[in-house]
Amino acid sequence: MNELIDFVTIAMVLFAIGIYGLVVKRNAIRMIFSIEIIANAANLNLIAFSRNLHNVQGQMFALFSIAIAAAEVAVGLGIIIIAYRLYKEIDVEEYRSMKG
Amino acid sequence: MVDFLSTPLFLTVVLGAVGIGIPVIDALKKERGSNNKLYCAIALGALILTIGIVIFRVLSGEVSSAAAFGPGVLSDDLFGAFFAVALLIVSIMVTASSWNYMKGKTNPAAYYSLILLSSIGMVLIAYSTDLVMLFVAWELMSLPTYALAAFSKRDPISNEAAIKYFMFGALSSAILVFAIGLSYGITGTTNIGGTINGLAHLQKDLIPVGLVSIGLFIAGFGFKIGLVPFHMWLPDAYEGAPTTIGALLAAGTKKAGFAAALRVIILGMFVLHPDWTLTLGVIAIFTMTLGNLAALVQKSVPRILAYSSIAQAGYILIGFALAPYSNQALAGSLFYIINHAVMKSAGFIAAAAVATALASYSLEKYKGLGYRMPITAIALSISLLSLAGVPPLVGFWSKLTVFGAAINSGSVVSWGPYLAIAGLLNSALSLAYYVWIIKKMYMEQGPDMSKVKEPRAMSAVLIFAIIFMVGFGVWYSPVLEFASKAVPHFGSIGPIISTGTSSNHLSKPILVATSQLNHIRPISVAGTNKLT
Amino acid sequence: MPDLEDRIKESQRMGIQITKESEDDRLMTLSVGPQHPGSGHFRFVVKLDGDYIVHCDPDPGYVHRGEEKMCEYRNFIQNIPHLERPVIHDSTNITYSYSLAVEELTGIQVPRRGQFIRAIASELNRQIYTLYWLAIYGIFLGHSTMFMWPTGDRELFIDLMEALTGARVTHAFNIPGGVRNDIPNGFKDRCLRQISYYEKRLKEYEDIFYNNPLVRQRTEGVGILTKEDAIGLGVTGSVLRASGVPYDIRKAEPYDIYNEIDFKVQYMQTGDSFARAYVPFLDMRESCHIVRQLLDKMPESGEVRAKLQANPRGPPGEAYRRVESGRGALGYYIISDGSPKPYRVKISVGSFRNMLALPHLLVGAKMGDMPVIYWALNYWPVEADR
Amino acid sequence: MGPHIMPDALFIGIAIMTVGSAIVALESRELVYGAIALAISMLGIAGFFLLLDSPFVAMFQITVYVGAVAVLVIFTVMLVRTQALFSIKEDRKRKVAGIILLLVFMGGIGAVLLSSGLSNPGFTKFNYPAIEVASIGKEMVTYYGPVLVLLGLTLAASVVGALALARREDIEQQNERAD
Amino acid sequence: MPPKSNAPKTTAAGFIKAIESGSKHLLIKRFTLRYPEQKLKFVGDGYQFDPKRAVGIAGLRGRHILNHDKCTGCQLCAITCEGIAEAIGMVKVDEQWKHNKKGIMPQIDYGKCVFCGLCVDACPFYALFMTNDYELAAYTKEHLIYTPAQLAIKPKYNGDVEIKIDDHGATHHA
Amino acid sequence: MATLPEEFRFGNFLASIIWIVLIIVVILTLVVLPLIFVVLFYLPLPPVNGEVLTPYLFLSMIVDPSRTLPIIKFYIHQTPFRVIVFPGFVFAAIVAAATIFVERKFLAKMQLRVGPLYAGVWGVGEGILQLAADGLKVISKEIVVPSGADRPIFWATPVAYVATAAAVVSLIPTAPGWVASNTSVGLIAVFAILGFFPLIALLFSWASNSKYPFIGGLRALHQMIAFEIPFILSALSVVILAGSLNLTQIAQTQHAFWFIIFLPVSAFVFFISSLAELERVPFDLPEAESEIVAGWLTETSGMIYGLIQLGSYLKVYALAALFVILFLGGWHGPQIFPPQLGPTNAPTIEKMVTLQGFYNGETVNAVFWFLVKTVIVIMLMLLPRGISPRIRIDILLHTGWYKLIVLAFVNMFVALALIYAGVLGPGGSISIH
Repeated sequence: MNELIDFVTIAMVLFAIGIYGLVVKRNAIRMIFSIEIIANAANLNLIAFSRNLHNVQGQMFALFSIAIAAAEVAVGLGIIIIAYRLYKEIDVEEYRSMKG
Repeated sequence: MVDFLSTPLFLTVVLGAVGIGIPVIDALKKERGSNNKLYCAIALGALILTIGIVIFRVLSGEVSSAAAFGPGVLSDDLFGAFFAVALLIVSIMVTASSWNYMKGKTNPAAYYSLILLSSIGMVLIAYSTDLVMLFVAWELMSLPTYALAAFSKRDPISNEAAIKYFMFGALSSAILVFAIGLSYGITGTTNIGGTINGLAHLQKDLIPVGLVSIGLFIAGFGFKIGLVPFHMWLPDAYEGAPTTIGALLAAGTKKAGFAAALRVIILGMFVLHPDWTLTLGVIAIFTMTLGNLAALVQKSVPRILAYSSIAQAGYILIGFALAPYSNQALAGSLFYIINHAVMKSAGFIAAAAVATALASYSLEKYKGLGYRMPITAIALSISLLSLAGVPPLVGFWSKLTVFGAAINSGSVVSWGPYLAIAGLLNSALSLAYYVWIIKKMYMEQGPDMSKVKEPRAMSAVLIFAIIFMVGFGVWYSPVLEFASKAVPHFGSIGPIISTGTSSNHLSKPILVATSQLNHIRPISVAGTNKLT
Repeated sequence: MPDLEDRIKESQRMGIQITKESEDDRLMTLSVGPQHPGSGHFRFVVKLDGDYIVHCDPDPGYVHRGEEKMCEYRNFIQNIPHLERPVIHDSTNITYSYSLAVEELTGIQVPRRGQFIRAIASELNRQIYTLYWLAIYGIFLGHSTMFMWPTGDRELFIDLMEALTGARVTHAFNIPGGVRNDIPNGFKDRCLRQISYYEKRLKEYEDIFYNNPLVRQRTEGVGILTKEDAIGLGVTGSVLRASGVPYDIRKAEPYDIYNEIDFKVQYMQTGDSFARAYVPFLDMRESCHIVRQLLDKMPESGEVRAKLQANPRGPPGEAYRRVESGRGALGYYIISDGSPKPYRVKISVGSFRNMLALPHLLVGAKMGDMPVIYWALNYWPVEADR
Repeated sequence: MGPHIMPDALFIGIAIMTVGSAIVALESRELVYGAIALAISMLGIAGFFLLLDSPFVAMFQITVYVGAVAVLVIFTVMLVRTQALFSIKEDRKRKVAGIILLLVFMGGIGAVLLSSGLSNPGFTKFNYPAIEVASIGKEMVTYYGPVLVLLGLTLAASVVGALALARREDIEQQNERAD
Repeated sequence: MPPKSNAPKTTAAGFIKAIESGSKHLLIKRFTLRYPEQKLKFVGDGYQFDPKRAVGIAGLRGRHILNHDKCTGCQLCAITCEGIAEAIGMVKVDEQWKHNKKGIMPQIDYGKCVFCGLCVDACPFYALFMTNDYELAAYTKEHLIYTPAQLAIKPKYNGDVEIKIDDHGATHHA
Repeated sequence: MATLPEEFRFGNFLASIIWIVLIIVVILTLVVLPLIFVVLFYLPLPPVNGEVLTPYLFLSMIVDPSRTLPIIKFYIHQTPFRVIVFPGFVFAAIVAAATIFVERKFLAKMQLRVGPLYAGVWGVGEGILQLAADGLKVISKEIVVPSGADRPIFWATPVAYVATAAAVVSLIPTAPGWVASNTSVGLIAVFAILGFFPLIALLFSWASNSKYPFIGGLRALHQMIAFEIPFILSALSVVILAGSLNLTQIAQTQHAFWFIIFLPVSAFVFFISSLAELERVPFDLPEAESEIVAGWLTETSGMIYGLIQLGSYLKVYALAALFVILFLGGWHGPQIFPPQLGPTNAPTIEKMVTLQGFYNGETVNAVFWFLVKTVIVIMLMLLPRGISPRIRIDILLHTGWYKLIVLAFVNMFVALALIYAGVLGPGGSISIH
């Protein structure tokens, strides 16, 4: 059988990939991808722990977190579309009307 | 289970019903876009009703005495009520000032509905006793503000701010889920009390995981609060967002972040190892210094206010870092929080009033404002002076409480006084740019010195803020008393901790904490002893 | 809030290019036709903003055959078969006004029985045309039964016309001087039987199509053409009558036998797509009524066709006669120089006049309403091109 | 042999699929492929959930991430139609920094986690019976009732916010004029 | 204020009525003519023309039939067709007729003919009529050209199906 | 008329045939037999008459009918058979094919036409082979890929469409125990998989690199998403009553009362939403030919079109079956088949002839009633095509978002009230469990 640590490791790897993407990528949509990957890594952790503890709280938290991630993406993409309409660009490096 | 008539649920139902009701009314109406005043009035009514209920319940003594860590997802306690009052005041100020700000703008229904929904989230963070609740409330607070930050759709700066704000906000919530996942994995529960209990009794080989979890918690909350090094998005977002929303962000969501942090980080860190709260102290020093230094070189008022709010977060954090050792410090922080909420809102709303009347944020336009917009200028000056900590305004008393407690704590923890010294130095530094703005408004002559009609609702809000700042500056005792009662005293988790077994490194600070908790009495601060 | 222009200027001073969304970025250009199932041999270019049409550019001309020029190389009788080609579904009516014009030029008197037969053929052909139009309208709305039923019932009328004229679609029946042949035996009974059956069917059409709430939802209030606009744009036929103008050539300037017939001009008030779709239906009903009267009043016997010389010719001159066709006023303007061939023939058709309302109605409509508005205009691309 | 190998093989397969497509999602040249890869990665996570005997969460994950998030993302990607999608502007320095950060994170947190008690074989207790779906429903309406209310408000807020953002005033006005 | 519609009002009951009206036809006999198996019966034997009365006799305008013993080779049909379809050409025939000195008779190209029947109208000698035969499909264009000899043969068309209209709808009957 | 090549020699012909036979034999022995052995090695094998079935035994048993029977019986109860053949793909495909034929004839009758006529045995079945003819035609057609199309997605999406539809089918039980995948979250799984369809439509339309498909794809997306919520909500009220997400269990709880008795509004909403999910009239906007040519299918040709049609008819079957399971009592119906066939101690050959080893009266009865109900629901789904026009996109979205969601909630509250009032549910006065 698999060990708990296997799942936690995969979650950690995904978390690191998400952080990497957030640091390197400047495409707004790809940044959202990165955030989603991190959120999924967290959910994987939760479910793995929930299975390990035989405890329903982890699953509940994962359910709420999944639902909220979708809402977050909806709002985020709305913002990106507005920005795209103004700037004709989805590269956040190009959004530089403010200094600082 | 929570009583369905308890404050948090009642508040949720009222504000939620109105918040969803406003867009529904809008959808049912034939003509759109011209109902700003109606929606504003409805939203204000709901907010005032809820704050009335909260205060009524506090006064009638129906809420439990301080932060409770019960088994449910919500607890109807004073800690929550304190934050509810503070945050609802901010929401009321923002909503009222939007009477003018949203005039002639599109989509007023969505605007007010989002403010109301966000307020629910902010308030419920303070009430929550379960990490699930905390997380969902956190998101309910954040999601509407993402949309609100981007609300002026034709404004590129607003969009840029919104994108930055969204990216970091979403990142912070993702990190938060990860952190909660880890803490859940090692403690076996998402209840905050249970989590703290679990952390206190952690197996030795799991302590690193607990630390990682706490670190991620700090990162997650730190992004929202704007702690260094998680602050880089903050000035842009506060400046770019519509200015009233800037007030909501700076005074509202930030304070809610503190509430969350207080529930989780401090206690969690404390039970893992008491000395690790020093980390927070270091962060506090960096935060206030960087905020003040950066504010010195800014040219636009919202931006100055944004950096100033970073610095103020540093001051507040002093009390948090010392929380395990001194209830006084924590009470000071809470006192600071409610004052800062009003001061910062006043500052932003004054900036919004100037922007509404003169269409600019630039500092150059503030020349001669003392003549052109007297109420706004006076309110802005008072709020700036209060932020700087000039007596007898509220800012002074909050700083005094926090720094005094820090100095007092020297007997328990050796690094406490240093924090106070850093805070004092920084306050002196900050006076420079605050006074600079005031000088521009009163001493200098602008190219145009004609009188400007001041937006009425905003003036009313600002007058309220002046009364608050001056009035509670003179007569600060009730607020301070409220704050000190609301401090989550460690007694509530005391049994959990005291049943803890052999982990010997915990014993000393618990003793300190519990010994202080046993006699909660009015905190006497440097010479004033009115609170008996 | 400081206005946008200020901020954009400020940003530009800082060297940042901020582009506002331009028209071209937003609009999607769609070429509807000539390879589109909803357009026929016709193209119109629409520009879409989201789901809304903001621009429409009708582009006829794909099936132009030079009918008017062809007429100048053939004598008056020979013109009949090719003049049917623009609207083969309404071939009796399109030759009707031609015959009327030629008769006026050459001074031929049509025998009374001939006039009745002409009118019968004309009314039956109107049914054929309108059923065809209705079938297409049904399938445009996605109502496949409404495609099949009118197509099937049209077959009955085609059989009837075939018994009368000998051809199923291109009848070449009206010629200057009357009609080609007398009605066959038993035609009257058959015709009456069929009309009464058909009136029952019309009730069913109403049930399944016109009174269907979904059809009403799609057509009512869509593409409203006000009375003033309708008159100003010069639309004709059912489109004009749907906008509240009770104008019918059969009533306004009665030709042949129509002044002896008692019928009402059917019209609607609203001027939306539903009205435009409903007026032809009312016309069909009224047409049944007219056919009954015609069969009733028709003289039992008599000439059906005036005797012509081999190549009929008249004095130099000009004539303009028009009839009410399926799509509205259909007129011929013929100049004769005294030879057996016309000097110049000009056809004025309803389709082209109705097409002019298309851009007017489509702009501001939704993409989903495009076929509803387009086909309710009672437009036949080939006739518009000629 | 079968039952012993299968979960491990499945685990490794799903892990490769998940991590691989997460990388593809970030590094693919075309954003649409990236979005598809993201959806596949989410499916992989759902696969993990199934391995962990949480079918309800797995199905919810598929419903939300494939049915809503992936659709939204792809929809946005398609609206954002320009060559902007195909030009990858990347700072080399930042990329190096990112990879270093990645390694630090992986090394740091990984070392902490792997050396901690979590990797202790005794810590894993997967042999309990799985949680029943019905208990999730029961918890949802009892203990987590207030959270559910709040979740509803959150979703409402996101709908209100997204609609307010996505609504285009010019069209609105034109629409009103047409009426 | 838009003008009020004078169309009958409809409600949701209209939908039920539509369903009823549609499903009613599941019980009614369909009236499709199964063409190659069934053929329609036409009125008369085809279109004919009486030049004396200068009026046609109703009938289907199918392919022509040419009476060799009446055709004088006057070319009137071809002249008429010239401006219409140019389908009729005059060709030499082998036989000699005393009323047809030139020995030419019409030959019709059904690839071009539009079946308007004006050639029949033009024939003053009762020589050219039209018949009920319309099944003229051929594999090549050349097969569509009917020589006078072919035109003289009376076609066999045995359509016997008639449309019958009664209360249950329209059906085809033999 | 077949013509022979000019230098045709009979000897060469024979030689070529011998060569082909030789090659086939070689391939059989070298590739196919080892493959069979490998497969048999991994598949769990049934014990027959007390001895464990080895591949050798298996091969020897094929010739002995008395021993073959248990083997076949064994494999019928294996997952691959269920996925591929009976409650799974082949069964659904046959039902789908029958649906297509019935739809054509049914619609033709309503429209006073004949429908498919010539492909079929005259007098026996008019046009019954039309589908086979169409299939042959579709297979033999050239597949045209538009220039500028995104080829990988363009090729992959039709396959994914069929695969997804087959995945839905695999969750549908047709009789107690007869389901390919009996999961405890069956209903949610169905919705999860249905969520793939808008994605596939959108991707395909985008990959076609053409404007009309793109508009169609967006319409498909809007429509499916708008109707997904009432769809799920209306099914939720069934879950409230049944107290389970497992489809088999939901069907089993209805042995006394069908849920449509308590939840007529939910059933109505479910039916309307499934019409929209299926893109059938009056919700066929994504393929509205008069507006946007053929919608997202504009650039399909040949077998790509065939695959998508196959997928969509599989969907028709799946959703109709789901309706039957959720609202119409699943496979419950009066027992009309005898429980057993023939004497129990008949000789083997007779057993085989009378299907005694396989025949199970209850299962046959269940499948029969299930099929009957499904066919009726399919007919109802086809009916609007004859009597209703296509509706417009804004009306459609309005219907989906405002009206149907409210309606779905109405009956959900009714269901909750029934449970709380103690009428239904565990311990209720009417026992449905």
